[in-house]
Amino acid sequence: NSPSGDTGDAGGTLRVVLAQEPPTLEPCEASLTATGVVVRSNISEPLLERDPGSGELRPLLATAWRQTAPNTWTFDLRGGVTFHNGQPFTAQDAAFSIDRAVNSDLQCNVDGYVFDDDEELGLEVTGDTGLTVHTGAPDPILPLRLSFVEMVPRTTSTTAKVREPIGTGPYAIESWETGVAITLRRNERYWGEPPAFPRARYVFRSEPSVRAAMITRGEADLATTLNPEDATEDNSVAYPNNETTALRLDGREAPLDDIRVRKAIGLAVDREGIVGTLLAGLAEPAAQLVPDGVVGFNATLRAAPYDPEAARALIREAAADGVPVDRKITLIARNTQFPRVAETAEALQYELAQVGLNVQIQMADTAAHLEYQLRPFPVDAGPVALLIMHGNQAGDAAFTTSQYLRAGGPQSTFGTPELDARITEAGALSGPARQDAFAAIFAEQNESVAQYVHLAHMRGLLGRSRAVRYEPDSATGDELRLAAVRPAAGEAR
Amino acid sequence: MTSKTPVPARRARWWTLLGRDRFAVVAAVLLGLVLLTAVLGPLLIGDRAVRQDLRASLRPPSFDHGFFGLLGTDVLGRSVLARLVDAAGTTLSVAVPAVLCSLVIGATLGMWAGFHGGLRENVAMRVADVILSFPSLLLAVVVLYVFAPSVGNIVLILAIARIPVYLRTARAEAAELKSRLFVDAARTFGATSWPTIYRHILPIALPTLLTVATLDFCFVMLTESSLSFLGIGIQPPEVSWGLMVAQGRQYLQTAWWIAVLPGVAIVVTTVSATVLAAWVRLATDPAQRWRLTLPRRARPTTTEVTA
Amino acid sequence: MNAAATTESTSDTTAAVALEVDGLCVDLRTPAGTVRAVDQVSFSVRRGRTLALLGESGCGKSITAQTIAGLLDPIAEVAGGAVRVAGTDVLKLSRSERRRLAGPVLSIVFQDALTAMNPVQPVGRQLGEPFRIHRKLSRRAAREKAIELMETVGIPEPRARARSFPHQFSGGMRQRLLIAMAVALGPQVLIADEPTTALDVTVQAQVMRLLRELQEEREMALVLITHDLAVVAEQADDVAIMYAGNVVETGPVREVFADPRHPYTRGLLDSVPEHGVRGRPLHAVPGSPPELSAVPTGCVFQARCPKATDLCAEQRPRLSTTGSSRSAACHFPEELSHA
Amino acid sequence: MGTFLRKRVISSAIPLVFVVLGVFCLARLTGNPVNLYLPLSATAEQRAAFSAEHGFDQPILVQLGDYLGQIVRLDFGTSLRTDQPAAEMVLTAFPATLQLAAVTMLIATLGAVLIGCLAAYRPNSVADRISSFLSMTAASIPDFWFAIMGVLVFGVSLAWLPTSGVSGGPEVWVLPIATLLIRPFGVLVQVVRGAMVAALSAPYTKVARSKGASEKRVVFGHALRNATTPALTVAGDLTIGLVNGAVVVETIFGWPGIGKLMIDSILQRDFAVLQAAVLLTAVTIFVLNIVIDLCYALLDARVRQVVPA
Amino acid sequence: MPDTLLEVSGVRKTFRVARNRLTALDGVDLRIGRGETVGLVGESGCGKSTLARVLMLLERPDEGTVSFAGVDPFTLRGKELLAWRRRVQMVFQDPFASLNARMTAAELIGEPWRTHRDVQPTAAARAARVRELLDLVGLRAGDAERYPNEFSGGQRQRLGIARALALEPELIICDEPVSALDLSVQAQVLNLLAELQERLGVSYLFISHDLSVVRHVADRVSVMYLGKVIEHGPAEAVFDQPLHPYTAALMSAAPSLDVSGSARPERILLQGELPSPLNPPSGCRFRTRCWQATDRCAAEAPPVVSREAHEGLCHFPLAAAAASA
Ligand SMILES: Nc1ncnc2c1ncn2[C@@H]1O[C@H](COP(=O)(O)OP(=O)(O)OP(=O)(O)O)[C@@H](O)[C@H]1O
Ligand SMILES: Nc1ncnc2c1ncn2[C@@H]1O[C@H](COP(=O)(O)OP(=O)(O)OP(=O)(O)O)[C@@H](O)[C@H]1O
Ligand SMILES: [Mg+2]
Ligand SMILES: [Mg+2]
Ligand code: NI
Repeated sequence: NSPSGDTGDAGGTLRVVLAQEPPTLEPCEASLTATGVVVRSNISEPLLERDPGSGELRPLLATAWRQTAPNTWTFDLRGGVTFHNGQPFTAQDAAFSIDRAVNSDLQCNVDGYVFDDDEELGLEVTGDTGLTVHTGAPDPILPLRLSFVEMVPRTTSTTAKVREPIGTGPYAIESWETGVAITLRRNERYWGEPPAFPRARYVFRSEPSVRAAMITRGEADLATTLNPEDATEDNSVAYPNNETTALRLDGREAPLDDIRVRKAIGLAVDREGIVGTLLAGLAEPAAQLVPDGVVGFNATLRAAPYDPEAARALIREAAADGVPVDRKITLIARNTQFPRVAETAEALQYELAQVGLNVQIQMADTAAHLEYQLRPFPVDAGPVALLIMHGNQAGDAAFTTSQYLRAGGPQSTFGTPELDARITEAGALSGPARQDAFAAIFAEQNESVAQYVHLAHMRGLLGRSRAVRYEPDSATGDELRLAAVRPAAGEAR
Repeated sequence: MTSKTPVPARRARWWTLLGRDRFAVVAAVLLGLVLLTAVLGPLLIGDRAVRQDLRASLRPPSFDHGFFGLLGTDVLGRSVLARLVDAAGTTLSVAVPAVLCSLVIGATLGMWAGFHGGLRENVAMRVADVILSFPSLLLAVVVLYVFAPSVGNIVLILAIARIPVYLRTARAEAAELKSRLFVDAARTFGATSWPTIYRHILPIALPTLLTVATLDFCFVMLTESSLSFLGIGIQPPEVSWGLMVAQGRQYLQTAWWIAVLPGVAIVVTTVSATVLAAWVRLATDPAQRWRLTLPRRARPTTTEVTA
Repeated sequence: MNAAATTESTSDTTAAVALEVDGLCVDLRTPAGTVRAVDQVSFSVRRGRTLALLGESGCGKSITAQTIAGLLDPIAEVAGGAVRVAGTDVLKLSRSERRRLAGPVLSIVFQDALTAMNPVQPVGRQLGEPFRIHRKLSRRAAREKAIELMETVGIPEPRARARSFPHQFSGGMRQRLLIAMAVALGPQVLIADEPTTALDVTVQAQVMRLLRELQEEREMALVLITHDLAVVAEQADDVAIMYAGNVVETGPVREVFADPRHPYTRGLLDSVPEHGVRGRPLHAVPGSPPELSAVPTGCVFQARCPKATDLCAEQRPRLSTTGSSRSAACHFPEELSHA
Repeated sequence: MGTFLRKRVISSAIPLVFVVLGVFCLARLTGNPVNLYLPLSATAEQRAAFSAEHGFDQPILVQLGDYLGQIVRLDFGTSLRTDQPAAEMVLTAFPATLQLAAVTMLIATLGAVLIGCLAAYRPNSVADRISSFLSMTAASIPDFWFAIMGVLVFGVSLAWLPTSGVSGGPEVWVLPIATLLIRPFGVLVQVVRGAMVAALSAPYTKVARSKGASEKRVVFGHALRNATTPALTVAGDLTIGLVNGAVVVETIFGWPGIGKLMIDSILQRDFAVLQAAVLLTAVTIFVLNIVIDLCYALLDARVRQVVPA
Repeated sequence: MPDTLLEVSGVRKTFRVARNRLTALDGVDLRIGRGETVGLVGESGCGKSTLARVLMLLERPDEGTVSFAGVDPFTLRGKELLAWRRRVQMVFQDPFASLNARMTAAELIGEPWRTHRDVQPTAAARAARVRELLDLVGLRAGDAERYPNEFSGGQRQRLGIARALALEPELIICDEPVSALDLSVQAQVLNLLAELQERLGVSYLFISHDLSVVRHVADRVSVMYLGKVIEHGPAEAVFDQPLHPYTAALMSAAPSLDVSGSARPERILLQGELPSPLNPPSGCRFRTRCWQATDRCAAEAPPVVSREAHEGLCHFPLAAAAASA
């Protein structure tokens, strides 16, 4: 007689609870976490995908691809695939989808995030299954970039975003009751292995403890981002989510313009304490902006030790040189960016105060936080230490460095010409050379730039009831593949 | 008052009246304690409210960790006791000025509007309507994002948002009282509007306004806490009870003391304030004061004959 | 209903005492301590007769009336004595038993007509309420009764006005409505506390005529509290004069007015302006009544009495018979009458 | 009555204009939403294009003029976030809030009247003290705290009620309503009690007793009606508070109401939706105020008109 | 005739009631001489209190003029007005409503001094004066700290009188000052008023329905009916030889203390209710209740008839002898 609640009955329906309702299900916005978690690989699919474990690219709607010229890539598409509306999937659709996402004026999130904004791709269709893509400049990672473009039928509007998209994925949209739930139904004509659950239903709860309660109570099977204090072995599972937290120091403003002060901050932070206590062990101290698995990760870098004495010494030294170390530094963090973000900010504030810095916390909402995160930065903000969380979904350090480390990078406050040069250089390389070049860049930032004080490589907590089997991976936060969820052994569904 | 007749004991002293109401005594003592804590507490606790010790995170209340460990620690290993004490000051310094500001502004405007009537009344009431139908959260977000979430700004928002409540109450009272004969009488002595309001309207409207204010005192604390719930309240490392409840809510299952204790502090303070306000209401009303002066034994319960 | 039935059985003796107040004492618990506002008050009214209760303002008339009606403010407490209505001591009755009496047996008209009606109920409803409570009439029937009553007390167009609210009536009309409400069930005893103070003489005459008619019709005993000696003279059969919580003199109006036996009564009668010539100071009793908390042990009037002796200071005079049906609480009643 | 209503409507329409203006300007103060809606790496030209498309680059007065023009045409704009018409989003969300508010206020008022009367009947008695204490405590409990406790206790530990959500039987209403209820209920009990104490010592209750009216009749027949006016004022203010959005409850229980919509719109700088939502709630409050005034008039003939005989 | 202190001529006052206009005062003339007492009688609701309120500047008349010692008080402002306020005071009709329930007797009596600080500048003087005033009206010094609800109706009225005396005015408007008082206190109060008049030359407008009291105190009497003064003249003349049938009815309705019950003249009992001031009868206002009304009374407004200083408004004034018949 257990009340069924919002998530519908358990039999045959996979019940998922999300932290927020997706604003849209538009496939070209799938790189937004809130949208992608429903859309990607469930409703629509890209040509290929990156294996979150190995970092290798795997075929999806394309069976093979190769670089046929420096500026040209060719893809062989899978045949016999149909959209939810019964239309067959052809190279025409693929070309249309790429064109729609990258070249149109829809202002999709992929456009610009994985592609440069002004980049125009030339698309050429050969038969039903052949697609050739021409790029302006040689692009060694074009397939990786294209793994963010979801395939939609030609009939999709190019002028407006769609609310209930049609795709080729294992599930199709059945209904979307605004504010209440999104229901998906199994695509019986799916080309791949059919998913186990005939239905899936997403509901939205922004309070983490309620999400946890729903799992515990058996009202939901999966729940995104739980808080560590609500997590038990029975209701959740941890997974590395590719996110890295760091303090970005605005090196244009005194006293943060002095590298000794920046380095002192690095030494003042008790990463072990923060990771062990605040983040409940669901993280690892970080020494760079990308986690292991991303091309360019430098395995030799070690996080700075917790050494308040050394930090104090550095600050004294700077003060002696006339650096105004007691100027107020604003520590800006974003509400609900990650569990216990407020506490983390408080810990940082306290630890920095301990070494003699004057730090004030300001919690901001996403919009306000973005004002500080993105160029052009607010004027007259004074010295800002911004608590950021960076997730490199693409698996290549190029995305990180161009954004965060270049002197003029959109999310970077300053840099050095040498570093900029090395970033440009590394971007053109491929293979082990690329890996080494980026690894060296991360080492260099820590050594001579120190714009970032890295905190931790984060891990997420996925709420998972005992009724289902599902192993989250580093992509789970962005795409929750329902097809990979199976009923727990012994449970007949 | 101006004229004192040498007849003692006709008017019971207020502490005698207070003494007659056990609940009011308890409430007064509790409120006094809260006030004392807010004023003197910070001297006693030093930096204990902010001193972190990540190794002492989430200790339950116990006698094992000294005075400051009595009520346990929060996730950053800070003493909950010290934080409660520290928060008392912040909480009161938000709630009291906010309530006072809205009370003073709202009541003054309301009495003025109600006393004069006509256009002035209409304008004041429409202003109240505007504020009332305005989402105060939007105001909060704007002020707090545009002007940074300082205690002063929070006070400002809470005060503005609550002005209509007093304005309406005071206006209703004043509109009713202005047609009373004793107000006319005051006019025949030549008293102008403000002295009349001060002498005749205010004393009668005040108990009602005070009751509203104590209810509001609680409302303000809760709103401040809701702002913290939405992340736009008091900013750490400053701490208020509302912020403690808001932050501690996540730990309700694992570390109840973080959220429950400040919640209890809010409840105790507001309940005490209300009990005291009820007492003030009785004690200042000559027609009701007998309820306090009667010997407790024979205190009749209704107006029916007691024989 | 029961009470009404008992009424019938006792009504054969016309001269039966309808209301008897016997040694009534009422205490007030003021902030300064307990004071006695009504002290050993005794009087009685027979059926169909009117007793006027006279006295200095503040001497406890309203409190006595409210005690009889069982509607004292909680600050007051009955300290002793009995109030017998048709033989039963109403002070000893339980609440529900009292409720059964209130209306059909004992009724009261309050001093303050302006606030005594419920401002949010139409008057028809309020007038019909006694019928709804005691006769269990339907709403409709009670309304009809109310309209009849309004007609009796001379409200024009009663059917239309039954729907009006109290504020839509003038002071005189409201007073009449209150009286109508009080006499709705034909009570055996009616207490009227200054029913005409706020009214001008023409309306006062109407009200008084109304009361007299009702009294004749229903053999009602009336306790009339007023300051107006002329009204007393015209209206009442007997009079009881109170001073500082004590009854100082009782007797038939004519006799008392013609030949007062208590110096206070005398003073009161002398104060009537009719006696004086315009411009000449009125004859007033000098001084003021004692404070309730400091009533002297002896005669309550001693401080203002021209004839007070040591005896007056020591001993409180008892209300003792001074004529065929009269009594006065004075040590020297005869002297006064010959003065 | 007709003139009364007409005048009231006209004079209340002016605040409505101010609310619209105020929300518009305040919303713009929170900054250009371009960062939220464009990719992190969007170029300056893209940002400019976005601003131009939504008119954010215009002087605020021009924007305001455009907006007012739109409103007159009953066009409330399109959501930046979902690309849906703002009016549609607001109208879908509003009934959920209204239902919650209506049920809550109904229960709170009835309950408070009952308990307030009982408490006032014997002022300072034990029952009075207990009910006052409980109602005060109820009024000062933080609502989100209460909500989460409710979820944990009744949803998880006892498993009597669903933890959250809107679809399902009547049981999904229990926790949200209970959470919303506590404060209005506590406040109303206090107010009703105070008004009843006053009404029960008014002379007309004495008169009613002199007619032999039972205590029940005195309390409910005479005093209550007179005590309604202050209670109505407060109940009105509380209802207005609920209509303005039960943000906390809607957030915690996933109740798709206007409060959550509003806070999301604020956080997402979704101006069109915010403005439409505020306009709708302001209109509702405006209607509510008039209804309250009418209630006054119905309850108390003196308000309607003063016609001495 | 003493020189004029207050002169009222043609005062009209209407109130808005719903959509109608209620004429409370319809062209009232009145004159009060220095050191004189003018009695004002009339049925309840005829506008006596309204006139008093106009004289106290609590209501502004729609038409007509008020002149106090030659100046129109409605034109005064600021200090001049304040000075004027000192000269004219009022005792209110309703002792329950005219006293603020939250002030003690001493505060109530001393209230005028809070505006007129120069009258009793020191606290000690004020306290002493309060005691004096309490004593004057027959209350005790111990009553100073009591609140109105602890007083009986008559005691409250005395507070009102004491308060009106606090500023030692030249004119006191007494609106039913003694109706709630018992006779002995009434006598005290009336004596007090008379004494003040003698000593200080205070003038009174004395509104009352107790004809015997009016007769005792008034030099001249005005009789009002439905917003109009229908008769005025020296007290003896009006009482003994009324011109207007309404005055005659009023006199006859007054109860008398004469317990012998023999010489009582037949009472003239008026029929019907006071007509509504919202819709007053045409012609003579009294015609609906007058036993000698004719068609003429409905058609024409009655003329002024006078008998020396005694004037009335009636088509068929009563003969001098008719009054005692
Ligand atoms: N609440 C109270 N507190 C203190 N004293 C009171 C209270 N109520 C009445 N008294 C006192 O009790 C005495 C009797 O009052 P009561 O109202 O019976 O007088 P009364 O005879 O009706 O006078 P009046 O003719 O003026 O109405 C008065 O002296 C009054 O001051
Ligand atoms: N503020 C007002 N608004 C409307 N009507 C009023 C107002 N004040 C007085 N009236 C009306 O004016 C008329 C005269 O009232 P007023 O109080 O002057 O009578 P009064 O002669 O003093 O009567 P009473 O002897 O009963 O005191 C009445 O009909 C009354 O209803
Ligand atoms: Mg009395
Ligand atoms: Mg009057
Ligand atoms: Ni005499």
